[in-house]
Amino acid sequence: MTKNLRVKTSKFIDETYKVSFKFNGKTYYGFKGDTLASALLANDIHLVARSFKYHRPRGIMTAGSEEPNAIVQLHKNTSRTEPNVRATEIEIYDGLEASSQNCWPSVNFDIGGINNFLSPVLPAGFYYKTFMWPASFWEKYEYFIRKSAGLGKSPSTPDPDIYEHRYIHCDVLIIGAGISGVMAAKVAAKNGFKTLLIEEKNYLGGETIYQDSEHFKINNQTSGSWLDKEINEIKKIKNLEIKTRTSVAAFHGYNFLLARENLTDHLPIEQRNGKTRQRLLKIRAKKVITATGSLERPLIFDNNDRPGILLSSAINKYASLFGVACGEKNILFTNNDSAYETAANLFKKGISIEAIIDNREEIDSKLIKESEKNNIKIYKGYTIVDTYGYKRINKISIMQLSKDGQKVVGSKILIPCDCLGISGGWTPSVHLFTQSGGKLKFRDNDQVFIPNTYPSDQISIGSCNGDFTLDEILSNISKTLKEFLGINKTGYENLEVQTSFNKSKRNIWLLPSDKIVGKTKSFVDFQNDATAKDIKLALREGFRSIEHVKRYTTTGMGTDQGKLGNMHALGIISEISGSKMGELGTTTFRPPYTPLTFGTIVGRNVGEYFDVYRKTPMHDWHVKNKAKFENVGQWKRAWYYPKNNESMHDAVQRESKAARDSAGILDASTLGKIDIQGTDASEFLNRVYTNAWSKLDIGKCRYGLMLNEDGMVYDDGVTTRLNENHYIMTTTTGGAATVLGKLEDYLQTEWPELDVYLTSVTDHYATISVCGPKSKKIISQVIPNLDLSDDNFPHMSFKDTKINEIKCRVMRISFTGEQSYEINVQANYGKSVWEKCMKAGKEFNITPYGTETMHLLRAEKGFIIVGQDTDATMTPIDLQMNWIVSKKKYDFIGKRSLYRSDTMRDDRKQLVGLLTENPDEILEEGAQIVANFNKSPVEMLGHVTSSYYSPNLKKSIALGFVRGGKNMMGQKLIIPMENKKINVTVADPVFLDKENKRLNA
Amino acid sequence: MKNKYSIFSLVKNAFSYHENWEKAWKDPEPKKEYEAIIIGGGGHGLATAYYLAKKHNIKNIAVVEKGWIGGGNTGRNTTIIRSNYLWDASAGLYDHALKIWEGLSQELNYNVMFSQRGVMNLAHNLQDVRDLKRRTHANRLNGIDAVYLNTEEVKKFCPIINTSPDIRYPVLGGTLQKRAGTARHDAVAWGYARGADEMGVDIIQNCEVKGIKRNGNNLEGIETTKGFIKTKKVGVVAAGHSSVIANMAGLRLPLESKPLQALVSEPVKPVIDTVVMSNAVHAYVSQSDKGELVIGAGTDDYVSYSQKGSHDIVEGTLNAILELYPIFSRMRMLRQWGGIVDICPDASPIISKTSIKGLYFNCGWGTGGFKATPGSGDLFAHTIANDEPHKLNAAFNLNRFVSGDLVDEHGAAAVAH
Amino acid sequence: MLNYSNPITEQKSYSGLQLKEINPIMKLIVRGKKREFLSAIGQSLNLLLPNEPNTSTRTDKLTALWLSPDEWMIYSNETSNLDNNDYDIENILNKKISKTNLGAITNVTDQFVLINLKGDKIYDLFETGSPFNFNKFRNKVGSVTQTILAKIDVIIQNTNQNEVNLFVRRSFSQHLFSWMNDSASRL
Amino acid sequence: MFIIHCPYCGEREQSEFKAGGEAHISRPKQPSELSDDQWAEYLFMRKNIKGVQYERWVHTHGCRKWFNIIRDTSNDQIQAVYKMGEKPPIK
Repeated sequence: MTKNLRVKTSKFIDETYKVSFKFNGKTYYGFKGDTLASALLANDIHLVARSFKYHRPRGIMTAGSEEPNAIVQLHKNTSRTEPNVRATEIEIYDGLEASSQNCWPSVNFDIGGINNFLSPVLPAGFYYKTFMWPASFWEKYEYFIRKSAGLGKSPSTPDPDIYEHRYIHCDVLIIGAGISGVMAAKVAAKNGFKTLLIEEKNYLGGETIYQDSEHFKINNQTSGSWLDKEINEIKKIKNLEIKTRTSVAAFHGYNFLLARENLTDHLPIEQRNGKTRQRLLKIRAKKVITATGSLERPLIFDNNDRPGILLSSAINKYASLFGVACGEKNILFTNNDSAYETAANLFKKGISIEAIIDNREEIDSKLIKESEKNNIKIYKGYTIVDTYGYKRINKISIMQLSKDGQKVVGSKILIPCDCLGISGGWTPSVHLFTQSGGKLKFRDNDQVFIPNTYPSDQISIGSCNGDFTLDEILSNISKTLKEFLGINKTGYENLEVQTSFNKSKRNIWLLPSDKIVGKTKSFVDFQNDATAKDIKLALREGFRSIEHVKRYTTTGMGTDQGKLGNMHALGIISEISGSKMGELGTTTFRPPYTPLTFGTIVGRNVGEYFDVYRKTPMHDWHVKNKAKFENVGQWKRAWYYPKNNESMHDAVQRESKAARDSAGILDASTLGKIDIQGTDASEFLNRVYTNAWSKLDIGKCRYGLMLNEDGMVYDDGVTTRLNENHYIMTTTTGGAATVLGKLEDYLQTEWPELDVYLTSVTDHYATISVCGPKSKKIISQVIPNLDLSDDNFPHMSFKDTKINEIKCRVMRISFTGEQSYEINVQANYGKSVWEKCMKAGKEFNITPYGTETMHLLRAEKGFIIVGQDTDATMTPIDLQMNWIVSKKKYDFIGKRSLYRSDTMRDDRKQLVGLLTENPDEILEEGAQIVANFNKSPVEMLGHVTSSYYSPNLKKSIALGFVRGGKNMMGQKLIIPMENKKINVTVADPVFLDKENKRLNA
Repeated sequence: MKNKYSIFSLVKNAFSYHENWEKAWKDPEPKKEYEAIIIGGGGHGLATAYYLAKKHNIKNIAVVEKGWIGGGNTGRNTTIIRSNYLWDASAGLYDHALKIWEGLSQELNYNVMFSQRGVMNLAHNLQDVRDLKRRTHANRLNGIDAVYLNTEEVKKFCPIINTSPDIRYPVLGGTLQKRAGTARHDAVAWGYARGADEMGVDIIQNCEVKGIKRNGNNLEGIETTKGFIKTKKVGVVAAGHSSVIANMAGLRLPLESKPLQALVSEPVKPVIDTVVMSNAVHAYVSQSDKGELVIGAGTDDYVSYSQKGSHDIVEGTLNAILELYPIFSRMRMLRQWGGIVDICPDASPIISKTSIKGLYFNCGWGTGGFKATPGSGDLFAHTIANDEPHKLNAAFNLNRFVSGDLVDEHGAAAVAH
Repeated sequence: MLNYSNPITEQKSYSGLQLKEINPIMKLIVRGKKREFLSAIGQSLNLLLPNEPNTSTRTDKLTALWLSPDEWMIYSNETSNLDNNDYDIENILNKKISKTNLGAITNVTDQFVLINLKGDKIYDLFETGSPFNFNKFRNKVGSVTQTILAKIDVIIQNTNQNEVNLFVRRSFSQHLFSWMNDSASRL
Repeated sequence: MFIIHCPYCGEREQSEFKAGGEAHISRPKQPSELSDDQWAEYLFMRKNIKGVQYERWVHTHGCRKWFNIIRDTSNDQIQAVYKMGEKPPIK
């Protein structure tokens, strides 16, 4: 039977709403408003997890996102399972199921616990020093290491939840809605700034909202009730947007921040369907006010990690906010006054405190007096030297500190307890500030890093800026905000503040013990089991920088990213090495502040929306006619059109044959089209293509090759002269955007004197290419009034015409070697024209063909495809296209590079045709080509770039690159496959109709 | 002679509560003069010093490091090691490195955790298939253990990949190099440092180079924050900062230094037991021994030394990760960071002499230098010691940018037709 | 007669948001740098091209959007006839601008799809996928921006309080429309 | 993610832009007169400055105009923006 440790109704908990949940298979109850941690503590459960390395029993240690120990798996073996969830963050809901991780068979009895006994031989970095013999065994060792590492389990099925993004542009962003953040939000919003206030918890007011003590008053009200009124007021301000359950993950340069808004994680599973789970806020703020507060520090002593040991502030919060006592016999251990606030609150709630251990000798404040008045035994100048109890703390031993704090003296006193609260003072939460590029300074008197220089328009206020007491916070805030926001009044100028807090603190990073450090386990990083002696070992071995020590000992590398222990690691290094804290530097705090779900970062960019798809105007027709599609860049292109379960090979053979025997039709709309106008258009083309353009007649088309400035082939296509100063250029499908970008670049930056305008018209046109011996007949039916005679409309020319009153342009150009007509019509009429062609072509067996057949047909003609037959290492000379490189032109892009010593060499790889000895054998694209096997390694001469079985030639054909290939015509070469060698002969790359008779047939 | 690391030394030291371990490397002040100085205490620089001392009998060597050793790209990369490169020159270089990796832990007596869990490269479009097949054929003929896998074989080797044909960029196939894998990045730097230190190399940290002193074409020494140090040979292995050092010597390099980002998830129990890379949708992932998913993102397109990149790059990478591994949607990013990578126009490195006698550069590794660390150090040491490149790095000279004989490893440049 | 197949056939309606394509709308890209170019356009069309960035001008018949210092889009306010794509405005400008070498006129009627959005949730929708800061834009009728929405280039014009015209390249339009509907269904 | 002040469209997110490398490297007017070394200098060699760098950017997803930026590459702070053909506003 578990105990009920609820002490007092809290206004933050709805005790009328009982919530049932399961932990490690057993059902428990909590109340609406509880976190999993508070509900477990109310049921007297402390042991919730095992540590990473030693599998030591661990309990709940904090009440927030800094929790290192109490991490659990939610809903295991379901699609909504989630590993490594902090029990201190998750709000309970009906049906919540949580289980302990990293333990087997159970958290109570964990076989891995044996590591704790092996720990003497497992010091920091032990794995660098062993597992090396025998050499081949590392992977066997590693198998077990991997199995025992890791914490929770990855989901194994896709995520049923959905995520979303939202861009927010605001004037002022305030991070953190503690007392400072709430005040700042009110001031900013009331002064007309578009303001956004973000809070990671589900309530506003931070730690002050439950501060209910006569020691802390504002304008004669308790600080909590004063703040409550302020909160009610800001909720009504129109230009203030408040986001709770929202955690700022990253603070990037230029005030760009990412925050995760949690929308459904607190709801029962069945209420989540169809709702957005989390939203990633992408925030651009003109000004940022960081009010992220501070985290209480633990104290570092032997066995400071047992279940039942919590931060003192967490014990206070569990009592004051959740109405839960963490134990029945409590002890507090502190080096500053804040533990006495916990003591006062616990006392008020009737929770017993056995003793307070204070490592300071001389102390005096109203708070301390109150504890004394309440007859709490205070051990002044003492420290804890050890704790006892395996799965729950049951007693501590304390000793007196020497005057200098370096060692312990006197005799041990044992004190029984079931809960220990520790307080080592406070560390400002400067994570986001440093992420943004802010630089810190070290404040010696209380040993904290605080913001020093700001890299952008931002400010830190409250305890994240090192103002820890209410009076400090309130007196600084008004001044800071006036200056930062450029305003005259905040309305907070004359607050009356009453506080009782002695700022004295005795900071000892590693508390002395009666044992040598090597015999202790004083945890610095609780999750990763990094101890003070590990840090000492690292220093002993020559690791000096904090980054080295961190990496060698894994301190700060856990899921909590060292929020609790990093300062102590630094402090211990400083104490041991004798260097000053301020000079050691800090480790870099890397984003995100708290771990960020991948799904949230991705938002809706999954599945259908992973990447844009582009469709041609005839896309629906292709779908209806069962085309298979190929991804080409972002385009969906018809690949081939299988008929009645045809294989791809059969479909392509059929399509290819039809295109040469009668007629084929291709959707070529994806080719890039650029409208080029201006009085210097011809000159411009002269500069960007390798061949000459000035003399191209109006109405004619010409093929052009474009190089990069390094001389390598970049793109190709046909350009048509529409008018004296007007051309239309086509580019490859994949190259369209980059070609236009490159041309604009030259035009704007190198040749601004040219009068040329470029406009993309790719999407304006549907492009329908009809080819084959019957193409002329088909086009004459589709466009009856167009004179298609070869005299009027020869190859490489165009005509403007109309199809039923709709203007269009027909080009007679060919990528297949067949007579072809390419109709370019406004896109919204494209499907209709396509259907008209299909209808007219029916009697000629017009056959739609896709990209695969197009590739085959052009390969028969030896035409290259940029990107398939080229790979950015081929010059036009390598392609044996010398004919297209103008010798007369003074310059064009890439020309100079063709004349470098290595680009002029004769033994470069050149494009050739390849014929297999066995005409039925089809080469594999990508296969390598060799001449002989005598050398080792085998010298590779080149590779096969394109290969097909040609139904028209009834043999296999291929294109490829061969070193010195242009002089090897007829020579025999070998294609070495894994299990055979294929004999090939170097051939002319033009396999079919070298005389181009078919173009006019 | 340093104490040998082993399970026995661990047990022995346990009895003295690990209070008697000696320093892995000393912390010397610079001498007045060295026979050779290596600028840059990353993996490549430390390996260079190690092999200079070990194989070329140069003992009076210093490694000067601006920050702490291994703190640059060595400690920031995603630790992928493979040698399945297309061109002969690259395959030779990277496989040389891979062979050293295979015995490196024993050689250094430092467990670098080289784990040959295989590297798979995925194809997502027809051109990817051609390119990967081309590479696999070339690898096979170069004696590199790469094989081509069809979609089912990809799925079998890594079952968590979404190989559905209905996704936006379906997996059409892939290649696998089984000898490839990952290693522990810090250990590589520390292992080489310990080894070099043992042979008398001075590893000088927190020592920033401020100038290169030369008399005409002859090198005289380097100016540092710890004073002038005389030397006749300087090997620069400064990665992202190579151009900064080159500018000091009055040289210009064909480099641009750009942000490259990576991230890890929270640690989970083993879920992916290999390395999977995908160029077309740009994502690569493996799982560290600690259990974190290690995910590499791409580079930004601008020069930056800020060690920060843009969020769009990280977001784009995770988009791709969830496209291929939808089960990771609820996993969480624990940490992200950036490095500065020096990129050559042909995506291949430079291990070369320069126009200044005695000044050598090892740079331009771009996004993939970690895998080459031991080979790069070995070949650079050879180049420095002999004032001549080894045949394995001869192609990676600076002159290739003048003559046009580039080693273009961008892979397929464009998607066209 | 040719059939007309515009890409987006459905009109969609959500609480606070309606989306539909408007067609056929004649659209031209006009480009020029010279002062004579601007005055020739003004005289020919009785329309002043906006020279202030990110703005638009309009007459009864036509609207002009600023796209860059030497580039504007002119579109007709009324839909045109489906059976004919010979546009008077284009012919006039070809004569007055292209023929006289003052600048360039390019017909982009089907290059861009015009999607009209109405309702008070327009900007909530945009915020889910555009990095552009709409804070000022939404309060200034006539504002124009070229930016990214769902990784797609778009031109957006504030035509009225809670009404915008969005122009997107045709090949992207179905993807974008689907994306916008998915987003709208969650607002 | 920077905010870049496009000299034509005003302040926009970095995602609307593309970087184009070092500025003020003019394409040689007479490439054929250059030695291989000089051509390589133009083609490949870059200052790659750590510190204040002059560079080119283009507003790809906006007005498509190229312009120059002065940016400190050590911390990514943009110091000035100016149009193509203009003199840098700060030295």
